[in-house]
Amino acid sequence: MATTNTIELSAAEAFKTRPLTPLQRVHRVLHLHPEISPLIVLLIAMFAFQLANDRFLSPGNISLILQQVAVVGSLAVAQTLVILTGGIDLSVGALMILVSMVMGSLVGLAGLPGPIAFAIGILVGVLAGVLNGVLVSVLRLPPFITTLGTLSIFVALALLMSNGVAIQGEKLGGFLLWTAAAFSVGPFNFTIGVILMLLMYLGMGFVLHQTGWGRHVYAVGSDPVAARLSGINTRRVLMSVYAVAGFLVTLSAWILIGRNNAATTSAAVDVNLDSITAVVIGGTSLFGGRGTLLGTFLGAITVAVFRNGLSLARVDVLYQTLAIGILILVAVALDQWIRRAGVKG
Amino acid sequence: MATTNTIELSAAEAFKTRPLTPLQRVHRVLHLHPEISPLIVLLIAMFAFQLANDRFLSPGNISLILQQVAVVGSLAVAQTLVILTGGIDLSVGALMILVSMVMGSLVGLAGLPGPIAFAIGILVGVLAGVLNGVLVSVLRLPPFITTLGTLSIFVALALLMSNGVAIQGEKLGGFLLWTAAAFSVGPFNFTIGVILMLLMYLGMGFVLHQTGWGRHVYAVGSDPVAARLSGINTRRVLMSVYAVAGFLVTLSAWILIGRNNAATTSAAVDVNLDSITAVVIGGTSLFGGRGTLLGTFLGAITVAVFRNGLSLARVDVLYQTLAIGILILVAVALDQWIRRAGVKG
Amino acid sequence: MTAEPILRARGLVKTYGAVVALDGVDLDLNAGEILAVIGDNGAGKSTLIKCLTGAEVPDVGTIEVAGREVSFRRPQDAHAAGIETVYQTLSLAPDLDIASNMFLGREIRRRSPLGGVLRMLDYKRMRQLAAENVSKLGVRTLQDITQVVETLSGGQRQAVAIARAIAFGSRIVVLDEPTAALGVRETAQVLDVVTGLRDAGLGVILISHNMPNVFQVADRIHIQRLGRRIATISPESHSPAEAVAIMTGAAPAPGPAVDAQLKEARP
Amino acid sequence: MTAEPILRARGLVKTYGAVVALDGVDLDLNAGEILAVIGDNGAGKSTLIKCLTGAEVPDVGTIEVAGREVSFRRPQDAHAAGIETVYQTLSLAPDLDIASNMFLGREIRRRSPLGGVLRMLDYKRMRQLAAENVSKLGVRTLQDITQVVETLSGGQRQAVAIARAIAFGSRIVVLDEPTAALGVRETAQVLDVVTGLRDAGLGVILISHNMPNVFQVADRIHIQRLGRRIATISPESHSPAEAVAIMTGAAPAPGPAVDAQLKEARP
Amino acid sequence: SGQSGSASGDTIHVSIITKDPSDPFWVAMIDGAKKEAESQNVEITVAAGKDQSDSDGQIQAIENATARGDDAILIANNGPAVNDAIKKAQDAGVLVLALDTPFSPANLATATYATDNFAAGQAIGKWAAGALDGQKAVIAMIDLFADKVVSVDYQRDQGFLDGMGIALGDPEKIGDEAETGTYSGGEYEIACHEHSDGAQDGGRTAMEKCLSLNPNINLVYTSNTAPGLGAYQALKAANVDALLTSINGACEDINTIIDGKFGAASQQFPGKMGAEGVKAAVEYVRTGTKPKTDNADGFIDTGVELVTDQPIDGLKSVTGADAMNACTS
Ligand SMILES: Nc1ncnc2c1ncn2[C@@H]1O[C@H](COP(=O)(O)OP(=O)(O)OP(=O)(O)O)[C@@H](O)[C@H]1O
Ligand SMILES: Nc1ncnc2c1ncn2[C@@H]1O[C@H](COP(=O)(O)OP(=O)(O)OP(=O)(O)O)[C@@H](O)[C@H]1O
Ligand SMILES: [Mg+2]
Ligand SMILES: [Mg+2]
Repeated sequence: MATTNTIELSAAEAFKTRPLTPLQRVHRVLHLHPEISPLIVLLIAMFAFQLANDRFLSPGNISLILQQVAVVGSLAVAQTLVILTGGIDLSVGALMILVSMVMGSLVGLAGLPGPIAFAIGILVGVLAGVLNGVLVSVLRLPPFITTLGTLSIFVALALLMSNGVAIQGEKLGGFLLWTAAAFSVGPFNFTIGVILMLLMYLGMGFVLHQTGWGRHVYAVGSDPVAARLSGINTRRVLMSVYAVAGFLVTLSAWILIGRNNAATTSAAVDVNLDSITAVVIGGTSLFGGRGTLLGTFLGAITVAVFRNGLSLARVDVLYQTLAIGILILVAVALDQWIRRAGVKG
Repeated sequence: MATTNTIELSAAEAFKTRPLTPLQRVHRVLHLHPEISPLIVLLIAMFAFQLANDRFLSPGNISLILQQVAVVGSLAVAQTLVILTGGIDLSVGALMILVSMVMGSLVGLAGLPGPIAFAIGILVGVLAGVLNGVLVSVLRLPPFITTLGTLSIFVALALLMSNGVAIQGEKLGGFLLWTAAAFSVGPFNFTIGVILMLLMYLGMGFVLHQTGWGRHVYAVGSDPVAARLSGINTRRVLMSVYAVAGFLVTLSAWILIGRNNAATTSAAVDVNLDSITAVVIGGTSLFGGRGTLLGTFLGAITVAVFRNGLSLARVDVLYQTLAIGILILVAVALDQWIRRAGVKG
Repeated sequence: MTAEPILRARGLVKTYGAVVALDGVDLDLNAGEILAVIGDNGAGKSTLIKCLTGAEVPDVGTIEVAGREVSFRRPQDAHAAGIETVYQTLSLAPDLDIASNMFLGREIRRRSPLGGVLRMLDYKRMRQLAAENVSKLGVRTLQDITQVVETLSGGQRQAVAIARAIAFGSRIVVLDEPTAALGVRETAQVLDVVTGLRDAGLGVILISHNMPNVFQVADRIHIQRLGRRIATISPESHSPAEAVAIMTGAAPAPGPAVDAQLKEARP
Repeated sequence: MTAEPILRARGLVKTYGAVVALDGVDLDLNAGEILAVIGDNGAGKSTLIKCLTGAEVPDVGTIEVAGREVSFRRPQDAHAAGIETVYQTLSLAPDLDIASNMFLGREIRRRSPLGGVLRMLDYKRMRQLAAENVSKLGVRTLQDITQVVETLSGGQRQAVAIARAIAFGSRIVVLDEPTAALGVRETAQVLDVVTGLRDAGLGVILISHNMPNVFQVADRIHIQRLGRRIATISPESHSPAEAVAIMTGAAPAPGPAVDAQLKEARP
Repeated sequence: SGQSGSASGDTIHVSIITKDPSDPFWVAMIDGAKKEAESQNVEITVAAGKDQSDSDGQIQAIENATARGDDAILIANNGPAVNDAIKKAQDAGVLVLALDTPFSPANLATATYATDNFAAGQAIGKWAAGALDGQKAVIAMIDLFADKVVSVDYQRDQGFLDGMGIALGDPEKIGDEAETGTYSGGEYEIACHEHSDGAQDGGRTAMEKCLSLNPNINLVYTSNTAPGLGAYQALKAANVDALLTSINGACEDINTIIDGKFGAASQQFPGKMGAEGVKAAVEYVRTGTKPKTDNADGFIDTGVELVTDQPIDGLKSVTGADAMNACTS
């Protein structure tokens, strides 16, 4: 019997110690550390773009990429939060524009001091978030359609309020434009907006992973029925998530004002889809319950790197659209391959 | 004991025969027939719009609404199919434009006969659907991000192919424009495009409810793991759903050519969101497994009625955007209320 | 013993559309007692305990905890009243690990200002407590408390849910077929723990289809049939075969006699 | 009886990352026999049958059905080979009704051209057959065959899954804890049906934690422990207590002796 | 126009259909029309495509205007897909006037109140060629869209290059010119073609990318004011001194010249287009006279003005201050 047992013992052992192809080895390492998979995509992309144009990795260009990603990157924080609960927020971009117009008008047209206008902007953002939250958690409307509806509402309100007129930087005062203030660290050049975005990641990362509320967000996204039966007030969690998202969007609006040096409705509403793309490339599940802000950050950077790198590689605009479509697919497919339990550990 | 039993027997009976408020009565009736709930929304809207402008219910305007809904309505058939599997297809609008440009170019520029161009168009549509299908079912990418990627690809291809130049009706020949042919039934005025859309609903409705494949589509959307364990080839079902969606989009492209009397890239890419809105207002669950084409049809008509009715009521475009946002929310909330098992049967 | 029952339900009705799941059910649970609930599939056992623990709101009927009428709108209302439940469809978040699931909704914060001000969680302590609670149930294959619930076997998940209920139940613990997925040794261990809870003065409701188990630990047995409580018997007064006969309708229900008789026997 | 076993597995290994769920398991199932598989929670029973029925692909190992090596990539490969399975996590589509679930993947079409050309389904017939199959299991609360599975009680769902496996299994039926959620009467009925299958010459694999049930119906008992087959015994050679002792490691495994002894007893 | 008598008694219903609902250019157009309408007993209903490539939205707007019995439609069309619907509207007796963008064919509309976008581009191109004064031109082209092709986009882009004296390829295609060569004043190099989606942050990002590609850029074309302002931010942040040109719409856009942010801009007058359109519609409904036009296509040029505070010899231009006075008066 002893022999049989030894053979049986070795069955799994033998399997585990079998020789692997180099690809399998790579896969195994990546699979054991799924959080680095977006990093891999990013590094490959950066390497390729550097080959195409050696200015790509210059400190100046890297500083620029960070500034370019600040708006979408900060929106992606709010988006991650919502997606972790199994929802989706199509209204973040529209709300950002609405809030920036509110803050801009209060300073530029009504002459209020910046901090007060900012506070009112926060109020508007949070109230809009609460509106989404009530619709999703109390009336139980699907988040997709809820935020599709509020998207229309926020866009219409922003346009009706501003009548399409932008408020330029000269009228906005120092406070609202503070996010544009730049400073240098060695050869790199940052703005307060970039720092604010990074702080949003750090702060929400802490909250998500170190507090009970963060655990509840994951639990609600993972299985809302189970979360409710476990004694979590799922309604309150959802509501607070949308409210916090509204607050975070307010910060994005601040960054946006700084970047535009203006409060204007003429800002890409496409940032919605960009923020979702960042979250998904970062490995967060659209079904909720699974994902990290670190991943989202890498995802946002990846999209920005693609857009910047393709330009620097002198790819024609129409081909850029094509290339970005393909690269989204490749990035997510690679991520999926890495996560698959294909190579047995 | 007998007495106790009688009392206990009557406990549920008594509850069931308790007096109801009129609202509860309405709710109960609607709840027993959830399929009519989108109809209710629709009827209320139509009544209100007729009050605002008495031309609204004129045969001419009703014919017009049907023609206006034909493109989005037919796209919503494909969208329903995909959403029933728990997916979402953001690329339908872009694919429709790509296919219409392929068909238009083949006839208008290459001089091929209409039916052959149409057949090639179908091939392109189905291949594009298969591409989506492979990405979703074989590579297991999330449908949202997959179709976001292919959306960019299809848009870019359509533009690269045509450079944005439209091919006008004169060059398109009778076959491609046949969907624009109009005929009268009493005071009403239909086009072949409208009939084609109705046939798409009837045909796919039959397939979904009367064939095994239809059952499998619902099963895969309801619980993909369970469907797989039940012996359904979930991969093949998903693949076929996206391929069929690609085929249906080809028909939408045909309707679009007729409606525009041209093949052009300048047609709303937003029809994506419109088609999703129609599906959701029609009561289909974005989580898959639940919904009907009849609901989608009513949903599409509802959106079209809103747009037309608001226009006839002389509501400006920004207020229309606002109103449609609100009405989406109200329609879905009403639907949700009706479906809720709040009033016990 | 004229003490109030710790849990008393009267005339509970719950309907789902045309389906009558509960048709006027009464239930009494005393402190320091194990009340088994048995009945055929679909007899309304799970619905009954859902109504008792806030997971569902009954259409009609009253519930009292220790003599005070309560109206639970959601599970945490019941938690607050000291009632913990293991539902038949387990209430675990599949993407979270065992420790997080154990403490879901009542996480432990750090004692330092980090916990007070920043509300930081004390993962170390939660993991340690979770490991202790799970190990009480003796599921030996469950070693890594940071394993994600999704990767656990059916029985392992069950064990996590039971461990949670036992750890937090201060007055009443309700278990809906807790040992259905458990192995022989694990089942014995759970029954041990359940008797321990009774001895500590808690009220326990145990739903099970396993008659030997029921008759081994129950003090009284509530028999549910077609949405109604058809009888409440005691293991001393009836044999398992008789209980099954009553449950399936093969034998007539003894009527409220047992209840009465129990009450008489007590004072 | 030198007949080939109808199902033979050799050296099955299945790992999930660092977890070794199966560590080189062998299994033999003869036609006309009920093979029980017992073991602690997490011992790898479910993983074993998933590998045997195409739900998972083993990392290493061979499977033969009636002497021919097979390689199941997905459940329908196993269906095609005449193997039907009730998985522990039930494989029912919650949004479909009972009849649709029963016939999922093998719907019956109408006989008329409507079925041949238009591929129309024969709902009437499917409902009727589904009702017949379910009623065999005697779950009386299950009346409406058009009820959506989501609204069924745990045991009712279990019954639907079992009815499906029994209706379609032509060679081998595999049941993973089929009676865990079932009532006493329903359990008896399922065991009846299972013995009926054996008598009809099918091979049956039955996973259960219920020793009385196992010893009542099993011809041989495969004991799984920590991912390995530790022994295969027979109800005649060992008592339930002995089986549990082996299973939990309290007693040494008898080694392949039983297998050998069975084989010797046969020729 | 006639305020008197029964003619002004009935309310005239006019639809204005713009390309998209949000661009300030359309807002200015609508404002101009509404101002005119106030005094004329005209009710204006505003509709729009969802974006600059949404023909279907415009078709529906045309159909709805026809269905509710409007007297006139003023439309900035998104493409020839609307032509069929326009014909049907005309068959139903609705007066159709084109604003900003001529139909193709242009004679579809009874009259067209527009400016030539190609000419608007040309004007700033010519200015830039003169302002560079023989230096090598390193040009950044910041266009509108990467994911759609619209006429304004290529007309302005190509007009600019043509004005510079650069040989065009296909005048309906952006980016098919030689990357280097000679313009009317010397050598040129096109450093980049980027897209802004017409948005301010889009313009900034586009400019930043261009500067990463070539920090020596000394001339920037932007398709309209908002991306121009974004590009200005990027130039300022990078401390690059380049001539910035754009095509403006609303009066307040002239501030970009007065502030010195833009070197030169072609000023269009959307408000005038709207006002003239309403006037013509009123005239037609009340008196039956169609607007008088100089040519067969019914094209009425509402004018482009080159606005700059750095005039070039031989190129007609106005200063920012004068332009602002004229615009707001
Ligand atoms: N959400 C629901 N919608 C409709 N019917 C329901 C719902 N939940 C339960 N039912 C029905 O109520 C009845 C009682 O179900 P319940 O789950 O309480 O039974 P049970 O006694 O726990 O059975 P089991 O022993 O099988 O778990 C069943 O007939 C079931 O079909
Ligand atoms: N998908 C998976 N990923 C990781 N580990 C898994 C997975 N499925 C099973 N396991 C692990 O494999 C081991 C065997 O699990 P299995 O489900 O086969 O046990 P079992 O014998 O059926 O137990 P039970 O009696 O509780 O159902 C367990 O330790 C389990 O945690
Ligand atoms: Mg139950
Ligand atoms: Mg198992």
